[in-house]
Amino acid sequence: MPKPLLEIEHLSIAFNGTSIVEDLSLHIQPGETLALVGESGSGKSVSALGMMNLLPPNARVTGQRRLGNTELDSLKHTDWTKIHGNRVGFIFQEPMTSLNPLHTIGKQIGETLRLHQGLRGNQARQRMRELLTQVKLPRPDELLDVWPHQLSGGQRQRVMIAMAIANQPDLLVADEPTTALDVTVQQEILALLKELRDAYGMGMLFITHDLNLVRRHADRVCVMYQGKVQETGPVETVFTRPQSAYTQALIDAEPEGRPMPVARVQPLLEAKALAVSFKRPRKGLFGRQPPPFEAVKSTDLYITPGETLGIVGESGSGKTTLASALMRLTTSQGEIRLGTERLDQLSGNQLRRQRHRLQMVFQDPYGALSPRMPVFDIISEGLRFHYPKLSKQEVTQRVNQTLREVELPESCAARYPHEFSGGQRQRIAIARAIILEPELLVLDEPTSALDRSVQKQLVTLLRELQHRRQLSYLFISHDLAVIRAMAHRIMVLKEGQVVEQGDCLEVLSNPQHSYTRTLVAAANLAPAS
Amino acid sequence: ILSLNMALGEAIEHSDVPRKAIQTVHALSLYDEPALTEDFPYFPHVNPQAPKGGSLTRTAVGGSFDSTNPFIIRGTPATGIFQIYDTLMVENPGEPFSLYGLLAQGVRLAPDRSWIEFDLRPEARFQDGEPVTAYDVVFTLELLRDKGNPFYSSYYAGVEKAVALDDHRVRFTFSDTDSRELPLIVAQLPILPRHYWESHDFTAPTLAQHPGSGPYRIAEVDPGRRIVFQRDEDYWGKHLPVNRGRYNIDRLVFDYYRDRDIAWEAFKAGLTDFRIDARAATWATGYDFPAYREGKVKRLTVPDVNPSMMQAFVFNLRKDKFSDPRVREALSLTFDFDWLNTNIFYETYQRTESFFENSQMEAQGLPSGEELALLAPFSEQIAEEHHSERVFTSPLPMARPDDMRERFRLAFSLLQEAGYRIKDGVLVNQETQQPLELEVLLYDSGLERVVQPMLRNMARLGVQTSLRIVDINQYLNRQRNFDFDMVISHFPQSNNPGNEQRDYWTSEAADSPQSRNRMGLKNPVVDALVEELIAVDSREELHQVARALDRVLRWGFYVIPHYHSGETRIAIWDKFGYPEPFPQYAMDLDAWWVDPQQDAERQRSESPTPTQP
Amino acid sequence: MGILTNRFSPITRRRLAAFKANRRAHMSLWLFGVLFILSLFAELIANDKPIVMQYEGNWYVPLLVDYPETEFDGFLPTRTDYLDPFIQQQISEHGWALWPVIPFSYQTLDMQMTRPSPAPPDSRHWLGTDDQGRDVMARVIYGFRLSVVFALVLTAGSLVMGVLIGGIQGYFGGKVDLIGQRFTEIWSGLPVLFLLIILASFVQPGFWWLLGIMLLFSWLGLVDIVRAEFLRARNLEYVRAAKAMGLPSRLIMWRHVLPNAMVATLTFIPFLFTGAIGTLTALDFLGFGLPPGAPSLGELAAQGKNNLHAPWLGITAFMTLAIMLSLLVFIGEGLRDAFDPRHIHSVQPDQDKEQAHA
Amino acid sequence: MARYTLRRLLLMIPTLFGIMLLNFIIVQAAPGGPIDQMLARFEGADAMASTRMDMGGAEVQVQDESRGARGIDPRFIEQLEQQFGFDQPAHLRFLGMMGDYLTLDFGTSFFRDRPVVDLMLERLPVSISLGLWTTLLVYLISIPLGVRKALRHGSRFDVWTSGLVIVGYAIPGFLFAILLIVVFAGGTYLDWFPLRGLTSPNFEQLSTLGKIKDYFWHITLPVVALSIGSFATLTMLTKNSFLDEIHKQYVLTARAKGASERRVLYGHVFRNAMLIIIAGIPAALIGIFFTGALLIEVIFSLDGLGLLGFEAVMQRDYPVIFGTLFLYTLIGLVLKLISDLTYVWVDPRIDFATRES
Ligand SMILES: Nc1ncnc2c1ncn2[C@@H]1O[C@H](COP(=O)(O)OP(=O)(O)OP(=O)(O)O)[C@@H](O)[C@H]1O
Ligand SMILES: Nc1ncnc2c1ncn2[C@@H]1O[C@H](COP(=O)(O)OP(=O)(O)OP(=O)(O)O)[C@@H](O)[C@H]1O
Ligand SMILES: [Mg+2]
Ligand SMILES: [Mg+2]
Repeated sequence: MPKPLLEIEHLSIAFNGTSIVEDLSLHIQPGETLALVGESGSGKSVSALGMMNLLPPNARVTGQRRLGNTELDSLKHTDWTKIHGNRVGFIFQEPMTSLNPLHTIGKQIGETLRLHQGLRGNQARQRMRELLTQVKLPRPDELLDVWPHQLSGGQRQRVMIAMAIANQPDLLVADEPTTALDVTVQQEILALLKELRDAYGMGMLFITHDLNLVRRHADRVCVMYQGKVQETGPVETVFTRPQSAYTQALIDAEPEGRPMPVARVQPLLEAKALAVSFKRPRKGLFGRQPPPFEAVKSTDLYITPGETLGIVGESGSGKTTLASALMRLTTSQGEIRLGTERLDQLSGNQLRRQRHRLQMVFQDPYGALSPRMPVFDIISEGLRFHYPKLSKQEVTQRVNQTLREVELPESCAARYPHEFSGGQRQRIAIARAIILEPELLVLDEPTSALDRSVQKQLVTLLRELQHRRQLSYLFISHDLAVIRAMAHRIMVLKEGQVVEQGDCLEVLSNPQHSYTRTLVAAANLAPAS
Repeated sequence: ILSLNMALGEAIEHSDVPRKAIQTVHALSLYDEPALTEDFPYFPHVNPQAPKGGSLTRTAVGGSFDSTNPFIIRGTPATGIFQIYDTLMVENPGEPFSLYGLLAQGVRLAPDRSWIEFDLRPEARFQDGEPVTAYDVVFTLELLRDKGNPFYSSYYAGVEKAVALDDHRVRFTFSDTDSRELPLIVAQLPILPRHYWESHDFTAPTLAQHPGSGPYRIAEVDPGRRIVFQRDEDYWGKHLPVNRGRYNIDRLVFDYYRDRDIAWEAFKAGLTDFRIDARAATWATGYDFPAYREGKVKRLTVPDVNPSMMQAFVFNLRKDKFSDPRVREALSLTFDFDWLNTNIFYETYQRTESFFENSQMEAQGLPSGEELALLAPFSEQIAEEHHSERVFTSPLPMARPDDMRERFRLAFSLLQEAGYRIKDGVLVNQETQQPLELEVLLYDSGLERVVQPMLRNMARLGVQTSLRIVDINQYLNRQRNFDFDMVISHFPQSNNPGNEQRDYWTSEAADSPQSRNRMGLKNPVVDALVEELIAVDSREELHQVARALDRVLRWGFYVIPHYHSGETRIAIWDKFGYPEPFPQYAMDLDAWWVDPQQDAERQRSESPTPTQP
Repeated sequence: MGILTNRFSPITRRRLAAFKANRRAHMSLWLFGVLFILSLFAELIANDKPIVMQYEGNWYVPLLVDYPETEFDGFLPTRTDYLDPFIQQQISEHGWALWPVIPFSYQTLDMQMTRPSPAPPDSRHWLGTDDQGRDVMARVIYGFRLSVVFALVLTAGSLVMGVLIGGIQGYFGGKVDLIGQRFTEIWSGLPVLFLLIILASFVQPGFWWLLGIMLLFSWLGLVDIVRAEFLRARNLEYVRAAKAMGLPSRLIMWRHVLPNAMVATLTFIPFLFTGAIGTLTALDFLGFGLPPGAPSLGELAAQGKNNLHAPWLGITAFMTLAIMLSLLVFIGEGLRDAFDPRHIHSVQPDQDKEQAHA
Repeated sequence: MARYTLRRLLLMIPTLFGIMLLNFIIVQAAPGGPIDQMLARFEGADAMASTRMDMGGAEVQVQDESRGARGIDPRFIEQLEQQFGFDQPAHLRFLGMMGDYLTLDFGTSFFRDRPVVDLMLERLPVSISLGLWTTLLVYLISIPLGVRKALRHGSRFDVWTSGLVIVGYAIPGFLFAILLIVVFAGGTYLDWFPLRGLTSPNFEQLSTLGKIKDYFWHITLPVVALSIGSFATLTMLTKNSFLDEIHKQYVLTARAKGASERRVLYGHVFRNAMLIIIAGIPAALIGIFFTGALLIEVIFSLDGLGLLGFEAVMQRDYPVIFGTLFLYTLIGLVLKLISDLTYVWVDPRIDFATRES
């Protein structure tokens, strides 16, 4: 056996005295992909960060770490800068918040190139364009000059990936690298990573909750549960003969079932000729104003009470934009009708009074939670405002119940958002929305960071809520399995346009548009139960 | 010009005073004969062998300057500019008020004081070489009156006109003939060069180094920072008796500092040589810096030669509550000078008692026969006005108990006599039911410490006191509107009181917002005494009238007098020589010189210290 | 304390703990509190009349009641001056008096001074006397109270105004911002000195007048900064989320934007506070401040400048300001920490920290 | 943005007009005017503004030569009123003034008889010297210090530097200035620095290098005295905003890229933390340039704009008051606009558009 690229022994990590990861040992060979899987909150991200010295100062990291010939434990600060970004590439779990909001994409990728390869100017630009094309970003030239907030979630994630692979690192730590990507792009990206791995002998620590991906792309897998390693082994072995009950449960979990059928009634929400466009920046001070970028082209849609409309589509196709236009968070053209109200014509207080009927779970849970608000306040806020009559106890009770429903312990109510794992934050965001039990709930990738078992639970919860309260959902996801389990109808978006829509099962089983077809094929869905 | 001359010539022809009859003299004196004869070699106090050279640096504190024209109201003139001008005659510091010819070699004064004539010295030159002529004199008077600071038009209001009789003779005619002072005032007129100012705008501030005819010329002007005067080697008049032994120092420098404390530091650091110290605290405690300890700096006290200025709290007599002299006296008793002097002033001041303190005009003891004679016609009025006859019967200075409790007792009984009673701890007028309120108005908070102890004592009597410190404009505004109870005011006196006394004390001035009769004194007795004072013919008579006036004023308690120092406190770097003893009626800094030896020593000892990079 | 803290919500407890963990802040708060409370009882500590006394068998409370001197066999029927040697003698002969620790009030002139003032510290005047013969210690105590109250009110007022107006401008943007900003600009262009001068021509500008005038303007300093923070924060995702939830603007501003835009504000609080004291000081110094005689630290500083030969005046003014300010800044830091969600409790040795950061 | 900028520029006109109008009304309403000032000068009363600050001076007036003061001729007052234009009703005066301002004519000082613009230009070197060096010094020290303190939050270094800047802040600037003078420029201790002014009297004769040296030799003490109090706010502001940013996710990304600590701090965090620092700059600049240095100017006998403004106020020199006010305000407004535009440049997410109310 060749000398391992990364060797971790007895890694333990504790925050303020509470142990998060205990006695983690693993190794990665060059050219090998080790998948780190496990329940949401089990310590995957923390371990990855801890290995590479990226945890906040209140974390205590012990154990031995070795990267190639380098002893990581004894490294000085300056030596780390030569490893980070150069020998070790990082893809962080939350792409939405991980980019510096005030630097253009070009600057951020360029920095990596400059720091370790000394590339500058045109050379760097050339290389960046290359990288963006590699990660399948459209209009690479234009994207180099935009700011992160002008990108969709998937686009940002791909920027992260581009940054991580820019210097062809020996080791790539990829923390849920494809959660925001649609299946087709996901496949392409993973193929790209594989290519790099094979070409340069790059080792990869692949953290994910999508076992399908693990099965397809990893060599070995390490399963974590509550900060401890449950089992490690080659993918085949673990999947076919799981050692622990937990692993078994993880493998078995798959969102299943179908929503209750709904009666055709008056639509709850209806949009006609809805379109959103963004101004493009002028080139130079006196340059001509380029035509606006149409993120969503004229679209009609409706949702009846109790119905779920699933939206799938390419990353960057305008799903999020469409959702926020419906929520009247983005200025748009066209007509939006909620029940009998013309939402697009309301403003100020009138609009606000309608808002508790609509709620939204944002794609970027981290960004959508006020960093200085403890979780209890975040979740109870809407409740306290919209139902001021509730007593304190009732509020607490409801919050606790909701927390339980999304599988979070009650004890987390006093913590701040940054102290959670990606999946936990996502659940907090969901809890905040469902506690209000709105008529329409817009969920933008609500399950992207959740492991299968939690996903399953959540899907069941949502369906049950829907059934009980006749809620309507607008459900955006890349995960066709979840869509299948949730949606009555789906719409397929590509480049701002609806390319196909119809009954969920029908579209999935018999896709018409070529894009839908590739999508369904790539998703490799297990047959519906 | 020619036609003008002829017209004037005619006028002179027609004047009926025969010129021949009047003697040409070399000097003028206000009352008596000038002390020095025509052939005096130099002023007695000076050192005729005084070495020339060196420099004297003084500070000008608090302000700035942006003009070298001190005669107009616009701009802030630099200090010391007057030194570049010669006057017709100059004062001898050894006499109370006697003038000796400078530009003028001879003077003729009409016995009825209706005109005065000066014969100019033909050799007199301006600094640019032009001769000083009678036309310059005429021009100057007209220029100052027409375009100068309005001060001049009132200062020379009694001058009807000035006429140049020929190149070197000039005559002033007076419309006001009963002022003894006026001819002397005219003789002190600084003479400006006509040829220069005819082609320059006199009304606008300028920084030009314009010429005068005096011993110094402007050498450097750095607006707001420094002005330097250089002794003129070719000064036309350097051998004149009035100038011999004077104007010895080569460079006179005035450095401007915005802040008093920094100016003091500058002195300590040797950047300035000469300092007049007006603060008791610095004088008492400040002199312990190295240079002083090493004896490089020394201190002089020069006893005051002029009457010490009366600085006082003045009552606004226009207000009814102060109309009763007993109230004023009671309030006067609360000013505890002794406490102030020991605890605040380091025992460096003396109480001011008289309006003519430190002079022979000060009234003392019981009135003399002459004084009684002067006062007799007004005895009834005085008794009524003062509610007592003490002017005639009690000696001055008035006796006050030293012990504060005794004073309170006295003051309280006075107030009771005046109809005040205590009601709920407050002094209330029985008739009007008005409490006695008194607000002191100030603009300089530095005097707060003088006011507060007095207010505290007044409060013990039940007076409702307060202190208001406002900005200067508001202060002046309120003063002009007579909207105050009590302010601090000054009554400077010279050895030769004259017309200005009307402005200080008379009923006529009381209602004029700009007058210096701040308290609004309207007393026919005072009015009459002032007129007599102005009209006196001899110094002795002057003293008697002034004493009588002093008595009436003091027993009227129109003001609460402050204190004075009685001496000028000077600190100098030890390089100067000066005439000793100091002349009797002025310090005459012009007669100082720089001792070359000490100067050299000082410079040697200073050179090793790094001053310039 | 324990029982008390348990009644708080967990998050409050957490913040309290964070605050307490900062020993400096905790100590500063205590110290400041003690000083302030002590100064609230200034009349009992430094006063020119006895607290209670007995005279010829009768009880008197001069602190609360004004007795005429005649009560003590003097002749003035006005308020007694208990420092008058005659009265003191009377008291010692016919009774006794309980005096405050410092037998001078802030405007008592010591009439029985032994040395010319300003006099250096000694046993009679612990911090010496100022150039009017008043006890500096007494003035500092009263001046501290006055300054702190002035600053407290002013800070609170300007905080409310500044955050409100800056917040509204920044949050709503558009016309509100455009017009609001012009309004604040015009407002800040008002000539404060002249207003004070005008005011002074009507009334004697006392404490409350000054406070009022200052309140009109002090908030201006905060507006720009708060506005900038709000302009930025209103675009953040969590604000959009709050909006989507249907919260009204005021709540969004209050609960979501403000806490995250507080950095500047929180940083500024101690400085606002001391700035308020500074303003008062400067006004006193320029002579537009408190009425003469009022115990003002500004006046003390000015006296320090004018009496360089009496360094204790300047030093006292400086020390008082420095102590007050340091305490406040340290408390401010503690507060900041307490409200910082990422605050790290355990204070680690420097070295460790560097490492962890690396 | 261009439209927004244009709108802001246009709005400056009514703003300026409003400010001028309000000031005009208030200033005229204040008791005591230029006439009182003139009369005071005439009487020789020391009515200079500085006496106001120069408290506790002499307890007696040094006797000046009594030039036989006499009452003032009422005609003189009339003449003054005419000269100052007070014979016209106020609204006409105001409109006239605004008209002159349109042609950039700021009038002539009542007392100094110089165009206001000249007066200001003359004092500019002092104010710029003080302002520029103080600002530079403060920013160059405070920002790195603040950053370092943020990094070492809670450490001993943090504590003592806090202590230091706070003590600096607490020292009343004028006292410190005097202390500096007594120690470093007076005759008692060290005589290293000059006492007053911006240059030596012989400045003109110095070589270029000599001139530079002379300039800095003069400006050192005033700048030190002026800046001592300014460190605290900026340092603490920098520290706190860095503390706020330093734990954000993007910082982690930057670290993961292998950026050095310096780069992380100054390349990434700085821009994010800078917003409030920028927001404070206009006020700071205006303060330091125009008003803040008043006492320092007095103490070091420097003629700067701060003193000009204050003296104008104290002397009721209306043309100077309004002229300086106009220019300060204009500069202030422009600075504010610039800082607003900088916000957008720093943070592209910022816009000034309306949000629903
Ligand atoms: N800064 C922190 N302070 C305290 N606890 C933390 C902190 N960061 C993470 N944790 C806790 O550590 C645990 C592990 O978090 P981690 O982010 O590693 O989970 P994960 O396995 O990546 O989960 P997910 O799949 O949801 O991302 C979680 O329970 C989380 O609450
Ligand atoms: N503020 C903006 N300014 C300019 N362009 C924007 C802005 N926001 C989004 N876009 C662009 O609009 C397009 C649609 O973005 P949107 O976020 O709706 O995509 P999405 O379908 O949600 O993608 P993903 O699945 O990756 O989240 C993207 O190409 C994005 O670059
Ligand atoms: Mg994770
Ligand atoms: Mg999206």
